[in-house]
Amino acid sequence: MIVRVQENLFDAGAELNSFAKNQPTVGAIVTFTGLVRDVAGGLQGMEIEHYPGMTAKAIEAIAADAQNRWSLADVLVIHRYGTLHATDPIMMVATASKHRADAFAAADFLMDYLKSRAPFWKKETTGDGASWVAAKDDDEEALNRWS
Amino acid sequence: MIVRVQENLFDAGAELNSFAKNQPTVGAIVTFTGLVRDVAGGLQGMEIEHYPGMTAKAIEAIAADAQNRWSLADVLVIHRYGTLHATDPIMMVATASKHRADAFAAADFLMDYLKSRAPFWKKETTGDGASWVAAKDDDEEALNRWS
Amino acid sequence: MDIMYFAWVRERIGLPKETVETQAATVSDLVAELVAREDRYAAAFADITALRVALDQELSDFDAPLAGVREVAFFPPMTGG
Amino acid sequence: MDIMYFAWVRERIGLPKETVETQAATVSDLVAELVAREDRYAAAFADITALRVALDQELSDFDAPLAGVREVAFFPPMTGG
Repeated sequence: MIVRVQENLFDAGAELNSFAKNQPTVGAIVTFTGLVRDVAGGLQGMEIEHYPGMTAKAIEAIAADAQNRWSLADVLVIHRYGTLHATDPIMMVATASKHRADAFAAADFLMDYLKSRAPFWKKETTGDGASWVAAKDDDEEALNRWS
Repeated sequence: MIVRVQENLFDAGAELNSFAKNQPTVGAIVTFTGLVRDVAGGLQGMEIEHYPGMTAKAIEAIAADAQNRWSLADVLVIHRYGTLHATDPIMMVATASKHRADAFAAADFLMDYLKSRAPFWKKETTGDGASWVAAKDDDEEALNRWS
Repeated sequence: MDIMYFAWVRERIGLPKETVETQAATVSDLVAELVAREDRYAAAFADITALRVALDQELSDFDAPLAGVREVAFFPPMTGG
Repeated sequence: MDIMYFAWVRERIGLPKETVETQAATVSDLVAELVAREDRYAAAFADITALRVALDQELSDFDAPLAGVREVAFFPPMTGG
């Protein structure tokens, strides 16, 4: 399991390749990459705040839960904080498994939990000013799929 | 929609990056990469046969079906044929959407259909000789999830 | 009519493609004609449930009529992905 | 006891962290003490259903006891991913 919480930009393609290279006996790699979406009127920037003492621990607990639920050879989670710009990658999840169903389910699960259970908060600045992104009811409901 | 059926090796990371670069208003990219799995005793090679007149058409029909079912900004499918070696990428699917649930569902759907409905056949050569990979009942059942 | 064979069907029959003259009304009728020809066809078509058929490059089934069809392909279940 | 605030909770209260002396038995009791202090706390805690709480860096809830807890954090629902 690799968990990285970082301010720096990362290269999603390079991460996929180095993750895959370490999995010689695995047939299936699923990745999710979250990008800063440009919005109507133009996004001037996104600020991601996090809770440093809790973030890595919370992500590791979520990734360990995924490893208990599915047969995974490896899991990668990268999540950025700080100042981001339109089209930047925000975060990435990768799962490796012999079975594609496990790789898909685990990546989907990781995303649902990271969205609502890892201590990150997004603030978007547009021409209309800065505002905190609100959590969606959908995101909370998505967690029920896994219980 | 981009569909490529090719003999040449491809770079999954570079494909992810160029796919993502073309999606400025999209937040979610999901990829599946299928790798040639090394087997116990050592895989000497994999031969993938396909039906040239049918392959691209079949994949395009599957990708169009995915685009009808979910809200997708773009879909990429790459599938190789010919001689492959252990740890080579065999194929890759990428989906881009504003909504992560759509990107995940569409990639999962594409894999199920490509597995059982695109005209490719794998033959593995190991120390024990060469044999055609058998289709799994699981793969056929997986299609029922989408009907 | 062109007939194509893939994977182990091709190997058992010993060729990838052939052109036949046939009045077969359906795919099943065509299979019966081929099986009657030679043992290698009988071996390839021994278990029809293990095979798939495409008509003019679209998946079809063994009951389908052949009227107007130019290309028939026989192969085992696909194993792409 | 250290109290931390994140996102708009931090902005409304006007500081990221403070250390308080408290005998509050539960998170709710602590919130009541803070709200009684100053308007900016009352504004931040006006709707408790819009908030989450972590005790010693684990998600918890407002009924949880504070005995032995060293760090309490208040924040809105997370929006990672």
